[in-house]
Amino acid sequence: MIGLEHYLTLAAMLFVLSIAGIVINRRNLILLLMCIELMLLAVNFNFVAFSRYLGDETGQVFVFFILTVAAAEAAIGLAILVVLFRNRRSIAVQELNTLKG
Amino acid sequence: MDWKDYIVAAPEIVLLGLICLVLIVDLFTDDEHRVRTFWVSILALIGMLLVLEGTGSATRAVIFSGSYVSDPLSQVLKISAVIFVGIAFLYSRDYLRSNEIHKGEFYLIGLIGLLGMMIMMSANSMLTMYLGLETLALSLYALVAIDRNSVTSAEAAMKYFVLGAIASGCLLYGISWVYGVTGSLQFHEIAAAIRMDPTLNSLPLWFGLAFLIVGIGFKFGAVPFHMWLPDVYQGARTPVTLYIASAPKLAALALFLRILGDGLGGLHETWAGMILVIAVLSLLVGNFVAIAQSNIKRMLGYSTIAHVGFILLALFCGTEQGNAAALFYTLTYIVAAAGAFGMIILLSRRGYDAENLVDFKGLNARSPWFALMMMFLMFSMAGVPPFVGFFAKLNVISAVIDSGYTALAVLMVLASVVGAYYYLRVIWYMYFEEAEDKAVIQAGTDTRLVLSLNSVAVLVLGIVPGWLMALCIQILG
Amino acid sequence: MDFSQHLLSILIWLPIVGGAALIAIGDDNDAMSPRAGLMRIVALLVAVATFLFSVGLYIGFDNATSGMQFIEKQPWVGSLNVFYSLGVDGISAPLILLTTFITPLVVIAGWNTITNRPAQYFAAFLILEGLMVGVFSALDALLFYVFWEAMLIPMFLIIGVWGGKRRVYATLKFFLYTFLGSVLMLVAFIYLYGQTGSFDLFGFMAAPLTLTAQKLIFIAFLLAFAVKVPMWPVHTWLPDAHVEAPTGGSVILAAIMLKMGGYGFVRLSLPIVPDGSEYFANMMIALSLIAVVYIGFVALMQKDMKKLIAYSSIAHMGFVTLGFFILWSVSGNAGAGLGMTGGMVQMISHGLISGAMFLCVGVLYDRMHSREIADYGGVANTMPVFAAFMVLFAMANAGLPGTSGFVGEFMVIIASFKANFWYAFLAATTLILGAAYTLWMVKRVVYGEVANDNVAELTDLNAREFIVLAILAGSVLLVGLWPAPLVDMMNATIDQLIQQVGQSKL
Amino acid sequence: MYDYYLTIVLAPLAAAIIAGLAGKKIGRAGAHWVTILGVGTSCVLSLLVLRNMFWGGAEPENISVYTWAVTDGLRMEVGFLVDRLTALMMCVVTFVSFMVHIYTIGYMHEDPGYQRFFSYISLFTFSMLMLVMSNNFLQLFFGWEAVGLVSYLLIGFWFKRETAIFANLKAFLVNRVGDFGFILGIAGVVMFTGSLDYAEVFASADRVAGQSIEVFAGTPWNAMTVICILLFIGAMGKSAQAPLHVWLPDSMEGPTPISALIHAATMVTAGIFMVARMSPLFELSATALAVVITIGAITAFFMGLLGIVQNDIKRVVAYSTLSQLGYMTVALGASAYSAAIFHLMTHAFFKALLFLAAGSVIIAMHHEQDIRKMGGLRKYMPITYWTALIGSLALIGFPGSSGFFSKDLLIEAVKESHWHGDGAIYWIAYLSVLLGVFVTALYSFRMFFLVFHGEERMDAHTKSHLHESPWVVTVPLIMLAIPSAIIGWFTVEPVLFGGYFGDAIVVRQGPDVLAKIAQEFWHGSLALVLHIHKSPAFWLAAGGTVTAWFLYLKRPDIPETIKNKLSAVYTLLENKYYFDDLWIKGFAGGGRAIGSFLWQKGDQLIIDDMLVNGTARTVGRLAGAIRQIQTGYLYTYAFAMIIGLTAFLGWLIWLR
Repeated sequence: MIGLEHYLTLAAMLFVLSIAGIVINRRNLILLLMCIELMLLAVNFNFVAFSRYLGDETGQVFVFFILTVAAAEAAIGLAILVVLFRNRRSIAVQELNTLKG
Repeated sequence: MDWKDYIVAAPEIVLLGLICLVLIVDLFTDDEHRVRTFWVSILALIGMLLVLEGTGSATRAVIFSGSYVSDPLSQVLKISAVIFVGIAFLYSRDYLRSNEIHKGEFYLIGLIGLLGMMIMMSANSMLTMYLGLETLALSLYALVAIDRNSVTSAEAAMKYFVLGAIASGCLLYGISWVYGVTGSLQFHEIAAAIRMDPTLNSLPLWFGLAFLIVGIGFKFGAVPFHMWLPDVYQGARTPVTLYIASAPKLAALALFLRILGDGLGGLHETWAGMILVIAVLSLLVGNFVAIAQSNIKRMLGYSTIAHVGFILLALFCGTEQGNAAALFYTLTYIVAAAGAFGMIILLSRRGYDAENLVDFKGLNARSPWFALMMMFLMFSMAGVPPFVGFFAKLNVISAVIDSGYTALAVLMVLASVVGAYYYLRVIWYMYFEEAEDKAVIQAGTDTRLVLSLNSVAVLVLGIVPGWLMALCIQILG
Repeated sequence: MDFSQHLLSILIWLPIVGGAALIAIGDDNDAMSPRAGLMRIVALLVAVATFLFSVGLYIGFDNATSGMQFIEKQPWVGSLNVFYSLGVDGISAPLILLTTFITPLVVIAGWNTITNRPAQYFAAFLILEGLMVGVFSALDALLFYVFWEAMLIPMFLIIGVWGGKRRVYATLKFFLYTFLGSVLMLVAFIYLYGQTGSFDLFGFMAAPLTLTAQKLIFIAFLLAFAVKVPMWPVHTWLPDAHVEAPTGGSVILAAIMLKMGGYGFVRLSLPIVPDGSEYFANMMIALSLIAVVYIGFVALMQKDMKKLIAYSSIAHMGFVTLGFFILWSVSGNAGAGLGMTGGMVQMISHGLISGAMFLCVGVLYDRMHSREIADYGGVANTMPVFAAFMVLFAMANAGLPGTSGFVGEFMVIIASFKANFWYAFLAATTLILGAAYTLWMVKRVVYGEVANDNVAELTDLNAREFIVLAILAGSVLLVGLWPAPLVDMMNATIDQLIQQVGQSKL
Repeated sequence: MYDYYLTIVLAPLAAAIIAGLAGKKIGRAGAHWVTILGVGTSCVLSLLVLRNMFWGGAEPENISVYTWAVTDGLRMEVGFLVDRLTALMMCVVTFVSFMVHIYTIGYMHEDPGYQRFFSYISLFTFSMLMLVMSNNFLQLFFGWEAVGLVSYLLIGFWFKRETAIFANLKAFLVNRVGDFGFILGIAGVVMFTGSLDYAEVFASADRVAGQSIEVFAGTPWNAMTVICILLFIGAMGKSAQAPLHVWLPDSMEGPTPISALIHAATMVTAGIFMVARMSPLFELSATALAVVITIGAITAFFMGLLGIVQNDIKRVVAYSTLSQLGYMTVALGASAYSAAIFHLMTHAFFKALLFLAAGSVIIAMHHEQDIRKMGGLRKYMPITYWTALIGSLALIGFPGSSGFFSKDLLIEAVKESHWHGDGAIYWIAYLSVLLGVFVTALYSFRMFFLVFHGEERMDAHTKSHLHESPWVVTVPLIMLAIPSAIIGWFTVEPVLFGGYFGDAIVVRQGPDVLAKIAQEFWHGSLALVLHIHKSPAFWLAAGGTVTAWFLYLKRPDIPETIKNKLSAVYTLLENKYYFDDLWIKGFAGGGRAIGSFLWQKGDQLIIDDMLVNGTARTVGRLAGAIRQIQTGYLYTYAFAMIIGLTAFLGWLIWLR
């Protein structure tokens, strides 16, 4: 029987995975955006699992909001990405270090 | 759920309407009359002040089935937020115009950000808080990138966006755990749940708490979640930096007070430790690294981190006195910061940002008055009496000592001595050095006036700080 | 209206407002312009007016009472229970008089030697004056601290803007050194506030404190005051600051700012933490004696006149702290009180003498733009009148009886003999060392054949310089020949203070 | 009398101020008239006071002028104590000063600093009077230092001369070494008596003598001994007792009138006066008196020897002054205070006379001071010659001269004073004063013969201008010659044996030697002169004179051979026993070395460079280091956040 803890573990794994992706990936910014999406999904997993477990819908409502916001976030992220690419013809993470120190 | 609720929530609703108005006005104005958008936005902000004044009530009103609260705290925070956004707009106009990035979007997004802040300030549930937070965050990302042709802006925006996303992800993850453990999203219900069942106060909840603190720490820019802050301050165009440096700090304060205060106040001894660590780290890292900076925007970024350290130390006490001290500190710090960035804007002109320390050399010869003003601001930030920054630090230190952490207080004052050095360096450049750039200062009378008022304020507030302190204590008492 | 109700406020705010006015009007960076001239006149008028008011203070002062006089008390910061409360007693009143007396002289001394932004220069000094009076008259710890710190700002600018070559290093060193010293005092104040619920100094004095707390508070105070005095080994900011500061800056620094430290010891350390002070008394005495002997030797070898005088200031201030802290080692008549009085008189007298010495160096510097002893020689040939003043002040600096320099040292030596023969022995070495370094400098600068062409072209004092030096010379001799009026001002307060310090707080 | 005293003190002061501040306006004549008037006035008034004391039998007066300051139960006042001791000193001071003022008109008439000079010497008269008339230690110290100041100014009067300004600095500093002890002594007095007033201090002297002080822990010393020795150190400075004598010979750099007034007649005797004044204290400490007598004896004999090898006319006189001061000190040590004061008085006259005569010679020789370049001046300047002769005779104690009475009885007193025991101290003291007589005669007449007799060794130019000095110079010579010759006759009896000083001087220690002498063989001045052949001193003096005559007139070649034979001794004397080297190379040089060490190593290296700037540097480095963390790479930033997060989690788990 699959219980709450399994869901939570899965969510945790997803979360860690996404963070790992952000930290390890040095090539492509797009990947970062995807990792972020993944992170939000992990959170959604949690919410749904908890709301099911608690038998209370607010958690699921929250998930809807998160999805919406995620969309907006992605939009803005991509917009910034475009601006960045226009200016420097590259979206490599490791070239993104003019500001430092 | 009756119509009165809408009156309580009027500020946000009205602001939304005004934003649409500004949007339309901007839509029908061409570039050379762009200033209309500016004036409309200013009018909108004035309108907001009136609305806030009208709807403000001394009592605490919780509406929308407990997800929205209006109390003196939110009232004060909102009013100040509106004022600071207005100041930011006033400083920015000439700069934007002369740098050909005078777009309506600046004011528009700025107002949307304000909306986000106001929602955060009135949030009474995790959900509302999250929505406000994202509204603010997303508009800030956009603002940073507003100059399409600037490499650094784009880079700053990207970094800000990615890290911000991670932060809000963590926050959400934390929220989900709190929700899971306490079974609620509303702050007072969470608090109640913890009060009812002390067994909740255990690892699962703490697990969520840690993630929450990551999110909050990021919003404040506390070490080690601060890395975005210097880059964004430096990379964004100065008006944007000014905007980011001012009002959002109040939102962050609200975030802290609402979640960790109203919601998880019961876990004080648990989160206090974590807050203490990041606060002390911010204090040290901010002050030390600022010394090594040559770009004044970046330097002020690090100094912000140091100040955040002070604010967090006040909040760390978890006492009313501490919270009041934090509020006072934040308000007065923003006054000084706004003035400082305003000064940078003042010295900048077409195609030239006066963002390096050396640009301040010999300011006393170019304009004794503004050199004096800048000196006020710097001494205030350094916490030298009789400027208000001193009383801000005084409150925090006395709160810390009252909570019995005298050694911590000693550390704080020593750190501020180190900090004094880089503020003094600005004064040294202004007064003791010959000017390298001798251009006359070109700025509108209104900007000069506001800037002077802003700077004199830190002196006046320093000489009569009593009323503001009393206010802070009263609204958090 | 009746001034005496607000006399202290007038003494504080008149110069500050005057200075603010000067800044507000501002000056067209041209020392010769009529506007700059107007500035000078205004500055002088304000300074003199302040002095005249302070004369009122002297007249109205009642030597008989040991308590505070000319008291003013208004609530200031309600939520912290801070009061704007002022008052003077026999310890602070003479120092206030010294302040208001020296400032006009400084204004005159800087009359047309300052060519770069005169209005700001004079404004800085006026504001500084007001703040210093504030420090001496504040009866509320926080008010005291505000004045104490604010004082750094004008001095920071004075050294930095109108100073010499290494002015930036010197002024940063000065600011950070003193800032570091005083922030810990703030912590101590807040701690005491936590204990007593207000910043009232008398509340602090009445508060019972454990020995540990007293020790810690004493150390916090010590850092603040020892840096200001300055005591060995935290004295190294002083020579640099003095050397780089403009003449006026050096004068104020030596004449008044150093006194803040001594004043702090008497007003705060001794009465608030008597047992802590007693615990550290021997250390303080040791440091004072090191200052007298060690610094005396160091001063001997200085090649720069201002540095030499700066070091001699440190040595002389050693007598002040010695006089204060032998309190516990002596008993009976002509003991503690004599030492305390000696210390106070020494502060006043050092204010006059060191100020005069720096003005003398300033006179030479304005003419030759050099402070190096080696660049001079035989000045007496071309500047006889100046030479006369220089020798007089040098003798005063060497503690010759009949000059004010003698009074304090005499009292302190006598008192310290009672404490311990060797205290007096080491203290008395100043008779030899002080004479050695001062007169050796005089020998090399004033006497001898004309050393070089620059010296040959020197012109003697002009009327302005003469007036300033003459006034100082007069006061130095007056205090030296008849210190009674000064001493009588202090007696009552000092007796009461000693008796208060005598009662343990444990 | 109060007004008298005030006038006596203030007249010279007023004169000095006028001549000093208004010197330009009143001109040279104005300057010397006003000062002479001032000093003249106080001279006359002093004589009146003395007459009242002497014949009028006026009682001593103790008057307070004003209160300097009162604090913590210690009254510090300015006041006069005028008793017979004071009165005598006042007369000596004002009279000699008066003479010197007149003399100066002639001696300094070409000098540009004319007014300044008069102002200084009047100021000196004022300070000296403050010293002798004081009724308390504070004012005593004031006068003490004030005369030191004026002496400093006057030695350096010709401030262009490197030697002069070196000498005055040296003089001041060496005196300060003495004052160092002196002020400690005063502090001791206050500690044990709680007062600065003579009367009160003397009143409680016995009580003090009972107490003890532990200068070195565990070794209690008699308080009175400590106090007296400390005070005596002050006297050693002022009265140039070995080893603090080094400043006096150099002080001859000052103009000759000064050497006469300050460095022979008055200031240098302040120490003697002070000890006599403090006799009620010194009498209570045998140890202190033993120290006094020993120091005095050493000075008296060895400084005399140095006089023999000097060739500068003024330095010869200077060393004789040192030696005579030694005599006085010995008398003090033998608690024959009256004898000391009596010798002080006669010495003031004849030594001032000798100096002024020397000055007169120097004028004639166009400021040539080397006696080897003089000779045969007798026929050119008769008045100077005769007065100088009188002075020299008085100095060597020629029967009947003032010096005879004072010195002969002084030696007698030393001989009779056995209370220090008959051990080393006694013999050191007695022999040195006795042999000193021979030495004195030798160097005095060596100088006298070399200057006034024998072949004329000066160059032709000087020779052609040789002539007697003007009257302003010669009159003072004569005026001083008279007392030098005769004053002994009628003052010796009252001063030494008539108990003239009354309570001013107290002798308690053992039998009063002078009283003893008085009853045993005092039969009046004449008798003393007639029985001279009994006194060894006389024969020694005669011997010295003859030796001088033989060596420097009869066989001038012998001194050379002696010099070569005893070259070791000679160099020792030439270098004044290497005392100058001790002070200049030893103490002054050592002090400078310590100073530069402490400054460069202590202040600059350790405190400033290591601690202060070191901290600043460290902060800077730290800033640079931490700065490196901000690499600019997104993943570093993210990583930092994760580190923080994991740290939190780890801490929480540990917390559980």
